[in-house]
Amino acid sequence: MKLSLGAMAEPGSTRVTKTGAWRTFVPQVDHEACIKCSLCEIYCPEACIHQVEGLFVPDLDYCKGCGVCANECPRNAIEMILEEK
Amino acid sequence: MQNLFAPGHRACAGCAMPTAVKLILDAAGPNTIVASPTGCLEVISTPFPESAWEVAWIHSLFENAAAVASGIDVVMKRLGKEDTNILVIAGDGSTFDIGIGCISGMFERGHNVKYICYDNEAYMNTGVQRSSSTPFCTNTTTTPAGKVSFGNPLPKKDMPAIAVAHRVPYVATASVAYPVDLRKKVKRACEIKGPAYIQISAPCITGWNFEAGNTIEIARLAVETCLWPLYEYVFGELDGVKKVRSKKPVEDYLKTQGRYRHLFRKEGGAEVIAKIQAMADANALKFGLLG
Amino acid sequence: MKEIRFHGRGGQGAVTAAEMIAVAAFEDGRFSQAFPAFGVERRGAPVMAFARIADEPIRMRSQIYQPDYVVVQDVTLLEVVDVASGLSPSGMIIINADRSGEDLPLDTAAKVVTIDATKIAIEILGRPIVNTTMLGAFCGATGEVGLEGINKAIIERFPGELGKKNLAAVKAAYERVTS
Amino acid sequence: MADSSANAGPKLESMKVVEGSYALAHAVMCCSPDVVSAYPITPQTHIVEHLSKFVADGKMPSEFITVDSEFSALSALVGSSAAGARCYSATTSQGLALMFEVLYNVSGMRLPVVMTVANRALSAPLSIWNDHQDSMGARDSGWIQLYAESVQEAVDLTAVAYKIAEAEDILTPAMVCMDGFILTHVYEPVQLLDREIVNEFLPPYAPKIVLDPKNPKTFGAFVDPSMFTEYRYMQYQAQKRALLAIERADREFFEIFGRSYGGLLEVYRGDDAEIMLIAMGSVCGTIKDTIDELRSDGVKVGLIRIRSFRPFPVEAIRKALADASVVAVIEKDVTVGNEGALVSEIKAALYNSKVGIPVIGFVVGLGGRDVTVAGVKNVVSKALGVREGRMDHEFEFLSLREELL
Repeated sequence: MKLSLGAMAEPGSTRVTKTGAWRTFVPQVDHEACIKCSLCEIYCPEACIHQVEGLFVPDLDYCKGCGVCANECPRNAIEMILEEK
Repeated sequence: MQNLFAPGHRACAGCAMPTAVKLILDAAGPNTIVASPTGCLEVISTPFPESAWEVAWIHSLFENAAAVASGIDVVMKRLGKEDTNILVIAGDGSTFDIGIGCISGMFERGHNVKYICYDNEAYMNTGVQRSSSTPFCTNTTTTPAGKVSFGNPLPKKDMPAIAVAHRVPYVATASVAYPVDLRKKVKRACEIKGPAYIQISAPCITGWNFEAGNTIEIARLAVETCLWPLYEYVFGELDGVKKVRSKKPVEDYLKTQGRYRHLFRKEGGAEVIAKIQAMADANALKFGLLG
Repeated sequence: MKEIRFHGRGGQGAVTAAEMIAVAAFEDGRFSQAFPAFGVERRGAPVMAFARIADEPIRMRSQIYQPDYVVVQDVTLLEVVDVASGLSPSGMIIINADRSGEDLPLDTAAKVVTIDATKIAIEILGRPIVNTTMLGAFCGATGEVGLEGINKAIIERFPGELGKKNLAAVKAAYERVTS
Repeated sequence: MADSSANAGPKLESMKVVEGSYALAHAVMCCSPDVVSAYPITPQTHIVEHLSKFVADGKMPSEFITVDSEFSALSALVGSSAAGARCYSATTSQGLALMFEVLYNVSGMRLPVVMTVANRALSAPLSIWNDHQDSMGARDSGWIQLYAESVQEAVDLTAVAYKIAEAEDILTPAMVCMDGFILTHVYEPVQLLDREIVNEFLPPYAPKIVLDPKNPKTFGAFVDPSMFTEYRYMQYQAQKRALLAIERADREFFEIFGRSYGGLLEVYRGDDAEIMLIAMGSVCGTIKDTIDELRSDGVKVGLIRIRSFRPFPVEAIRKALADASVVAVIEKDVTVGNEGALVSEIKAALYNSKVGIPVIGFVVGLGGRDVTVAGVKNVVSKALGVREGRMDHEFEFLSLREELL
C-alpha cells in the first residue's frame, strides 16, 4: 500500500475489518416466529442484518453481538446466546 | 434499505450513532457529501486506510464542519450541482459548544447545508466530559456526582431554538428509536432549500452506562417521558409534534442509566427527580405532546 | 529624489493629496511613492502623509525625516506639531494661512509660502476641504509636478462636477502663488 | 541567483500608480480563484474590499464568502478546495493566529490554497502596525512562505504562488507575505497583471480527485502512529521539491512577464561583499539604498534578501555567503525566549557547512517601528566591529529606547 495524499480512503473499505471477532453473544433467529417487520435490520448499528432468501440473517462477519435486534424484536424471535468459539 | 454506511466500523457494540447515520444516509441517498467534525463518528468510521462511508465525506477539524460545508456548498452552486445534499453529521460537543460560531455563520449565510447532530449529551470521544448538551444533574467525568454535587448543575442548552432564531427554514428533533420519523425528517430537510438543523437523540452505552442491547429502548423512553420531544419547525413555526400516547414518569427513563444512579441513592435525589419531571411536564405543555 | 511631507487633520485629505502628487509625478514620467503615517487617527486629529518623487524606481520604505518640501493644510497644526522638523534649508514649506510667513511661529531656514487655501476652497468648492487647493499651490510654488498631471490625478479621483470644481480650485491656487 | 541588477523591471508606460492593496486584489482577480473567503482585519481590509467590489461589478466571477471569522474563512476553503476549487484568502496578525489550527489542516490535506498575509504585529500590547511575528509564528504550519519587497513583487508572487502550490508534485498551500501598511497602503507605480497572460502562465486547477458524490472518496481519515511520520515526511519532501519549483517558476514568470526576482533569494551587490546583511520583506528596499550609500563610501556590504522562508533555501544561502566574513541578520520578529527566528535558521544553515563566519542578529521594526537608513548603518557598523573582533552582542534589539525601561 502507498499512502494517498491527504489521508484519502476508499468508500466502504472498513468491510475488510471483520468486527464479528468482537462478539461474545451471538443472535439466534427463530425464523418461524419472525413476522418480517425488518426492525432488526433497521436498528442494527452494524448494518449487518439483511434478508437472505426471504429470511432475516445477521452477517456474523460484522455482528458485534450488541443485542439491539433481540431487544427490539416485537415477537422475541431473536435470542442472544453465548457463542462457542 | 440503502446501505451507505458500511459495516466494519469501530463503534462500540450497541452504539446508537451508526444506526442514526445509516438512517440519515438512507434518506439522503447517494447524491450526498458529508462533512463530519472530530468526534466518535469520525474516529469509528475512518481509521486510515479504511472508511465506512459510501458517500463522499470529509473531515477537517473539531469545530469547523459547518464552515467546511459552506465552502462545499458554494462550489456545488458554482458547478450547477445544487441538487447535491450537503450534510454535516456531528456530535453534540462540536455542535453545542466549540463549533457554534461556524454553525451560526453557516445558518446566517443561508447555505444549503443540512446540519445533523447526533446528540449523546456529552464529550464521549474523550471520555464522557460534560458538554452544554448534557442534561441537568447528569453524572459526567467533569461534573461528577459527589458528596455536595448531583452532577451537571445546568440544564441542557436549547440548540434547536438557537437554530430557529437564525430563521433556519427547517428545524427538527428526531430519535433513533423512531426510524420512520427520522428518515422522513431528513428527507424533508433535503427538500427545503437552505440550511436545516436536525438533532437526533443517540444514547451512548458507555457514557450513559447501560447494557448494549437497550440502546433503542432508552431512546424510546426519552420520548415517552417527554424529556426528548419530537417536533418540527418549518420557517419558524411549530409544524407538528409526535404525540406521546401514554406519558411515562421520568424515573422510568432515569433508572435505566448509570449516569443517573446517584439520583436514586443520594439524599435529596427525589427533589432532583421532581425537577427533571417538571422539565418533562413543561415540554409536554410547550409542544402539546399529550392527547 | 525629492521627499514631501504633508501635515493635515483627519478628514482633510492629506493622504489623498500625497497620493495625487504620486499620480501626478508619474504622469510627468517620473517614479513616485505615497503613503500615510499609518495610524488610528480619527477625524480632526493631526495626521501625516508622505510622498517621494524620483527619476529612478523608489525602493526606500522608511518615513520621511528630512523632507525637501512640507505642505501644511491647517495653520493651527503649527501649535501642536513641529511641521518644519528636518526640513532642508534649501527646501520649502507651504502653509494654508491667511497671513504671511513672517507672522507665523516657524523655525526654519527654508522658504515659507503661505496661501489662504481655506478661503479659495470655500469660494469654489463651498467647503473648507483644502487638499486639492494645496496641490495647486504646491505645483505652482515648487514646479516639482506639472499642472496637467495634477489635473489628471484629480479627474481620476473625483469624476464629474466635483472634479471640475476641484480643478478650478487648483487653478486659483496655482495662479495665486505664481503671480 | 545572479545579481538582481539584470532585472530591469517594468517599463513606466505600462504601469499605473495604485494602492498596494488594489494591485494585489487585481492580481488575485487575474488568477481567477473560484472561491474567495476572508474576514476583514486591519491592514488586510483594503484587499478584501477591492475583491468584493470586483465581484459586485461583475469583473470577477468568483464566489465570495463573507464569513464569521478568520477561522471560518480558512475552514470554508478546506471544503471548497477539496471540492476542486481554486481558493484564495487574505489575513494578518490575530486573524492568522485564529487560523492556526486550520493552517496545519490545509497543508496536511495538501490543499493548494493561496493566502496573502498583510504582515502585522501580534497582541498584546495591541498593535495594528507591521512586523513579521504573525507569519513567523506560522512558519511550521507546512505552508510555503514567500516574502515580497515591493507591491510589484507581491502582485507577481500571487500568480507564482498558485503555480507552485498547485503543481502536482507539490500540492502545498502558500502564503504571500507583504508588509502591512508599508506595502498594502502605499501608492506606487505597478504593472497590473493581465488576466489573459496570467492564464498562459497559470494552467487551470484541475485536481484528479475531488469531493464528488459520483466518486465518493473519504477525505481526511485519521492516521495512527504507524503512518503519521510518513505523512509528515511526504510534506517535507514536497517542500524540498518546492525549492526547485520556486526557481523554475521565477524563470517561467520572467519569460512571460519580463520580471525576475532571483527565485529563492536575491543577492544585492554581493560580489565582493565582506559584510552580508540578510533580511526579508519591504525593509530590503531601505537596506538597498543604504548599501548604495555605504558602497560609495567604500564599505563592502551586500544583502541577501530571502524570498522563500519556507522552504528555507539552505544551499542557496551557503553559496551566497561563500566569500563573506560577517553576517548580520535584520528581522522584524523575535522568538521570545531565544533570538530572532531568521538568525537562528541562518546559523543552523551554516553550522555544518564550510562557511564558518560570525553571525549576528538584530530585531527591528516591531509593532511598526520605522526602520531608517541610520538604523541600517548602525547594523553595518556593528558588523564591521565584529569583523575586527569586537562582538558586543550576538543578538540585540536595535535602537532600543533604554530611557523607557
